[in-house]
Amino acid sequence: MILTLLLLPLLAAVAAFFLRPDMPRRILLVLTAGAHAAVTGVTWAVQPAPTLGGWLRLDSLGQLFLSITSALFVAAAVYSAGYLHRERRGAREDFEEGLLFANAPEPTFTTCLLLFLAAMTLVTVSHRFGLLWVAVEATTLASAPLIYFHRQHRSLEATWKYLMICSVGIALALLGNFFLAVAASNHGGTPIPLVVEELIGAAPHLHIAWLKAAFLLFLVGYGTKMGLAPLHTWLPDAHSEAPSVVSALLSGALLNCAFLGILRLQQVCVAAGEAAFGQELLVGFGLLSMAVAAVFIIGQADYKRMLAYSSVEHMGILTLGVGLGGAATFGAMLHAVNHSLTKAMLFLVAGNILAVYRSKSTSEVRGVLRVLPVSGMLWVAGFFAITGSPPFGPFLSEFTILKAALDQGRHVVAIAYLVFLAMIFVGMMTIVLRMAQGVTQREAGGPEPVLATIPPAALGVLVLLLGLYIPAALQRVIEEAARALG
Amino acid sequence: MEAGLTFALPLLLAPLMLGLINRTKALMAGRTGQPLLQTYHDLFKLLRKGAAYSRTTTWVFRAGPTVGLAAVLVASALVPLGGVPAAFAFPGDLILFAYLLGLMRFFTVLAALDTGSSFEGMGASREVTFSALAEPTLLLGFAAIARQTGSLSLSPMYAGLGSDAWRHAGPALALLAGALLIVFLAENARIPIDDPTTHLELTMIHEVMVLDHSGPELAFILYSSALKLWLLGSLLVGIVVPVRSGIVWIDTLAMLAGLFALAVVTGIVESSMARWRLLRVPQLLVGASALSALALALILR
Amino acid sequence: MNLWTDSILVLLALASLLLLGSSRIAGCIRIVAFQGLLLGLLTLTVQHGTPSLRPLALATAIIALKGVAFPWLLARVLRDAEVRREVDPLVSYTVSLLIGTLALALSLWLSQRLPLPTKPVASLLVPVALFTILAGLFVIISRGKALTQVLGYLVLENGIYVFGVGLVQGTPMLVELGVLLDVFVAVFVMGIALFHINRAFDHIDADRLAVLRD
Amino acid sequence: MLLVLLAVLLLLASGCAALLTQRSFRASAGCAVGAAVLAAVLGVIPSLRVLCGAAPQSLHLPWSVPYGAFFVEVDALSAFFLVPIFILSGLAAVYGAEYLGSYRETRSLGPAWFFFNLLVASMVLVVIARNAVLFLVAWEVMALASFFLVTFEDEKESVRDAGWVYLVATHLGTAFLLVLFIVLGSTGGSLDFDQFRVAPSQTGLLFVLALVGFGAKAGFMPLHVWLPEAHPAAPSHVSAVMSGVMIKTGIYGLVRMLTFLATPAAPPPAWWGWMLCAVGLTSGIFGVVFALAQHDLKRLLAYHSVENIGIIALGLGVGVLGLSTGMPTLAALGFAGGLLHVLNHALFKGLLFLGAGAVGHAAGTREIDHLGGLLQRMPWTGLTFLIGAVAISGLPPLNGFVSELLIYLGAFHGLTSAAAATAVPVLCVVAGLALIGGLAAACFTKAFGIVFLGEPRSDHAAQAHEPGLAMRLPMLLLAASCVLIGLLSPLAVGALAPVLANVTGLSPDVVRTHVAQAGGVLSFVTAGGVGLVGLIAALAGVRSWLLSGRRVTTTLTWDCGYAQPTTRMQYSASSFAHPLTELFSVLLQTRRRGVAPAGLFPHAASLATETPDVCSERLYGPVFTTIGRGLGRLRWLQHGRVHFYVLYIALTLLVLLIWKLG
Repeated sequence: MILTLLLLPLLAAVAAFFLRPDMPRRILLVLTAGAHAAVTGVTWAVQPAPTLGGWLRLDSLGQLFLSITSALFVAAAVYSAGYLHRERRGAREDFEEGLLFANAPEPTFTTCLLLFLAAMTLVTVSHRFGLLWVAVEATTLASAPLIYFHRQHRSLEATWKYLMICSVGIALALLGNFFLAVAASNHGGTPIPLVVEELIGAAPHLHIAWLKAAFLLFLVGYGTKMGLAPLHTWLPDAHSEAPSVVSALLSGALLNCAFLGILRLQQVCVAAGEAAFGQELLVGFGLLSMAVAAVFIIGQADYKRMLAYSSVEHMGILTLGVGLGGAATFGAMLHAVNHSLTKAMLFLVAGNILAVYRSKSTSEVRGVLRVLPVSGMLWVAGFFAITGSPPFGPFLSEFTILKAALDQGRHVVAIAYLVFLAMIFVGMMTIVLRMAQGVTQREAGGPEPVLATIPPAALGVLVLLLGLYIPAALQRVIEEAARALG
Repeated sequence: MEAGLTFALPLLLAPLMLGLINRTKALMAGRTGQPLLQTYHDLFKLLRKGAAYSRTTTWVFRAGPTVGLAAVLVASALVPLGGVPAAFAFPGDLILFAYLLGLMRFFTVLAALDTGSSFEGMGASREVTFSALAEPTLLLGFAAIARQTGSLSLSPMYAGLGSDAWRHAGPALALLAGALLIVFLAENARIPIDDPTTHLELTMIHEVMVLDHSGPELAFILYSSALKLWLLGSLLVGIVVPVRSGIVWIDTLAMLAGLFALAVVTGIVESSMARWRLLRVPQLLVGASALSALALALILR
Repeated sequence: MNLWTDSILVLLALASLLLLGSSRIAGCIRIVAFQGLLLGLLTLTVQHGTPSLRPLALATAIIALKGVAFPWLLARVLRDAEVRREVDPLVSYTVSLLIGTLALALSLWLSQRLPLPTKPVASLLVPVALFTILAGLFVIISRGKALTQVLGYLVLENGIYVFGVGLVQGTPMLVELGVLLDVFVAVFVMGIALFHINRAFDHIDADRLAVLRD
Repeated sequence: MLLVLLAVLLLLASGCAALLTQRSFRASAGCAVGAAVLAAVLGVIPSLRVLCGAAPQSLHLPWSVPYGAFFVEVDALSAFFLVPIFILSGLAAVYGAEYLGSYRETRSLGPAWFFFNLLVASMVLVVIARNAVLFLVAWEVMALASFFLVTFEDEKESVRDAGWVYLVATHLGTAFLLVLFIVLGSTGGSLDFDQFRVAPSQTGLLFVLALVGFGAKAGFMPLHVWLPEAHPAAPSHVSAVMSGVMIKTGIYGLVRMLTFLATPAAPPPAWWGWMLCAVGLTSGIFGVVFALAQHDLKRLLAYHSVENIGIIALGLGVGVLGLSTGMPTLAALGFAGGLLHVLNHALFKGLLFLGAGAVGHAAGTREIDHLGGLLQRMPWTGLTFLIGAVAISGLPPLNGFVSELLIYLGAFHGLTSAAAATAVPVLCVVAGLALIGGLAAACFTKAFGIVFLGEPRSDHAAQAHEPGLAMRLPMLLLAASCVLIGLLSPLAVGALAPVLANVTGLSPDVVRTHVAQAGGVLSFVTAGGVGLVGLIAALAGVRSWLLSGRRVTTTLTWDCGYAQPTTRMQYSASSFAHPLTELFSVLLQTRRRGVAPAGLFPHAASLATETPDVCSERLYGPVFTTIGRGLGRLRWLQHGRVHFYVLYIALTLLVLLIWKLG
């Protein structure tokens, strides 16, 4: 079943590359997404068997992230079907520099999209560290052309930075893998295979100093990809310049996958009795990321960048939660779900706004609620959700993390956490509400396209429901995942 | 019996105090002056007259004097005459008393504003200003007496202010009397805060507010201000005259003597000093509340 | 064998130092190619025991990629974008060399801090690997041209490789090939990006790509 | 219990229905208002039954969110807050049906109704919730719903700014509540209210957290800054609900926390009482002084909300002092006064806001200095506004006086029978209440006198007209209830007995005896009130008998010999309040702009004054700007040079390696 999950998007990618007419390709895209989601849904019912000698298996942690990815991809696929349909062919004027530019050929876009899905699926299911690394690097390479879909200067610059910074980071992660291998070399005996379960089983025999070093490299390497401050620098550029649907996937799915890389090693550290080592680092990076996000969100001039920085903030919250451990880990895993859904929704809505206003500047967009009633409503709702206001999902997860921090007596951490959350709330509120409310010259341009409003609306409904009720199955999976992380 | 007495006496004798004051001023000025009962005469004359109303005014203007008189009448049922208890006495009646005067003021001011005349507006504005400052003084004074006598009702409070109270807390009571004297002068629109004799100068406070009233309503206003004078006066005299013999007629006579003396004093004050600049009046009132606060401090100690 | 290994390692370190000091981009490309070659040889020399087919295949693959393919690709990009040398680098070459020596010291210290559980094939292995990594990072940081940055990335990769090849035995073929493939695609994509940059901006100065900020 | 929940469901459902039927003004307004009224009826019945002594009912259902449980209960305290919530929001909805009609052309009103019913439902949930998560969810939903109602006219810049301030204030307040509840629940291990266990070492911290967190909602000085912005911005029926009952949920929270933190077994330290008294005095005096300086009728009323919240805080402070010194009389009277004032303020402030809305609706402006003479044009609105004004000034025989009297009694009691240490704060309470009362009277003579009396100062005011029945009826009902509670005060206080037992933790019969004493006093007051009314009637009769058959002429106002009096010559609100605002000019920092008349024959002269809130001007504004500037200095971190980005990575790596392995 795992192989199905992997091969489905791969084959579809190949097909999409050679499929010339547009309409079938878009249908193929949506169908693949649907099928992938369906198979993922089946895995909730029946636990899939490990394959490739335990290299590929689906534990609850992987299942959580896989489900997030798959769900987001469905929304993204439906959205991009409409999006590609609306995108004008041929050269057109870039609204910031006024230069002419064209889009990348659509088959390439669709292919890369599907490859991206395949790579992310591989990340979630691979328990062999080397394979995990290959998969993460693959996500980078598959997503780079997506960012450069609009072939204009800024997106090219963003792509370059994305490639350069992430490659360096991932290279360090590779070094980390080698360190891990040294740590597992088992004092001259037969080396322990670098599979999560094997390592956990043989944890006492690991070489601690090298394990720690490996963790540091994983943290820096995958942390770069994940967007932890101060390694987050590529993130705002890529998210702001990529097409909104790609930004949604990057922020909602890719960052989680990178986080998974760190979590896998954290599992091993926990088994080796070195949980504290990683945790204090994670807390530090979490708070730092929130602080940096706060600095750049307040007075941000570009609303897509604002969303990107908010992703930095929420990655910080995730790491903070895992770093605190205990109940906070549960909160962090729950928050991963909430954040992905909410942020994807916000990026898709941002795409709708961008399509009408043709400007990413927060000062030029006014009165969205009047011009785009549905998108405007979703925009405001998404803002309240992402800043952790009830009755939306993120409130519960952030509340859980705060409670854990206070119950553990980490008062400084808790206060810093609250202060940053408050600063970010004020910063985002100032921007989002100014955009949503007020009056503008442009008149309401008829009904909004269905394919552009249904996916974000669906995500929004999910977020709302998660704020009011957490299904038992999800609860169970999250609890197991949290238990795996100690 | 005595309850009825304390209620009936002001109704009968209050206008007499105004007469006394005027007479004193006249004598001080070397004139013969109007007869003592002039106020009664004015009242009856006004009650027999018709009335003239401004087109601007509404029922609020007509209601003002009525409500004012009603309020002060109810208030007069709460005030003891020194040791002689009031018609009604219950814990907290002092607050009801203060707020009844407030109600009277509220409607007088509204009636004044109803005319739309800028004179009356000016008077109203000054009235609310000064009374807002006088109110804390009055209540702090009450608080001091309450603390001294351990009671929350005017009648027992004043019954407790015998000569021994003076022996224990003489200085405090003296300060209090001073504060209440200022309140008395301010609330009754006497010099040095206000000048009741002239109606037209823009410097006036109380008198200018009733410019447009006429006939029976003016009578109501005149009568209620006389009653107010009596009531506040008896609160002041009740402190100064510590006669608590327990024999009703002795106490009553002592109080009456005190009240008339107060009237004479007021007359002397009015004819011997000039009205203060309006800007200094607030200072005087705040000073008064400082006095009563000081008195309280002495008693609390 | 050990002598060979040591000498190769020394050559690798020297190559990195040379890279820090050289301004002509074509020269840099050649140095990186040379490093790739050395890397291939290293994979052979570190194998103790019977020479099997696997390291041979790996060595050929490495040499083919790092020694031939990448340099050729980058050379082409270089030809398209008429740039010869690295004008005004952010850090002058003498300072670069100084920092290089510091990096060498640092990597020696680090290798002291990290005692290997098993005796390595060559004592120089860890410090040289770390030094090459640091050198690569430094090139990325201190050179203005995007092309040079790609070179730096390659050197970084090489350093990591030295480490892997030297210390990690029994890595499954699949993983190694996957790694190689990824690196290949990475450089390939970078090459394409460079090509586009050159066409869009008429320059490949990474430090002039600074529109996106805040 | 079930009835209350039914009411909540009804409100939510009707809200959604209103949203769905927003195409038609009638349909959406119809179902929203109908549901609000029906819910009010449904909800008031059980609340009253609990207040009359029925046993409190509770419901505990599992709820699948972390630490959550659907645990609700209607006890006396909740019921006491439920009554005004239901009544006022029901009436406000009826009023809104006509009030919002003027917007039907320009926009769809579905959202307005949706959020209104959502607001009511969430307020009910806040009051009955017994689980922290449920409470917080309801609390934030309440904040969001009211935010959207405040920004109803978001095309106005001022309204958007008001919404901004409101949202920031309420959100920051909630942050404190999060900590408060988590700390409360940490010992007991559950976030259900009945599981809260307080470690003695924490009570002080918890009290401060509650004071700040709930004070931000209630509008304690200096956390009140959102009030004078948000209330004028919102539509009037919303301002009535917000000012009447929503800010009271803050008081409810504070009192509810006191039931956990302060029990006769573990009496609160005296400084809590001092603190509450201090807060009350500041809020009361600042509030009324700023109200005096306002020109906008609704802004003036908003500042009076601050003042009345201050009075409530004074009552609570006296009560807490009573608990801490073990003087049940003091506690009973203080809490009784404070809580009764909650109810009274809900009634008369709701009434006044509705009246202000009617005025703005009819005259097209809320600028007091542009109004005047409205009593002749809108007699009903005028009468009800006058009743509200008398009530809020705390004058007998209306309800405002009753609650203030109770607080006074408590204070005087403490004064006569307590040690000097306790006597000092209650003394401040007495003096403060007196000053507040005087100033409030001044402010409302200004408000009513300038708006409704005299001659119209503008054409708008001259063309004003009485609103329709849907707007008049709620005002009349509220006015009637003000009079009734004033005259039937003993009954009202009797109903407080279970609430007081609930709050003070004293034994019910102790409470009952004190309530009985208070009732005795109040029966005298009632007698006085009835006597007063009777006397007024009698005197009115006498007056008309005297005037009958006599000559009654109507003329111009006596104008001191001016040839042509114009309405511009009337005393304006600003000049009326000027002596007092001069006295407090240090506090007010009023800005003056204008041209003074000059020369022998002065021509045009002008004067414009504005009194911005001193806290937001001097305290919050600077703080926010400083933070913003400070953060702006850090933005160079993201300068766009990829080299340095890689440098960040390298440095992070080296620092970590050296730190962790060195």
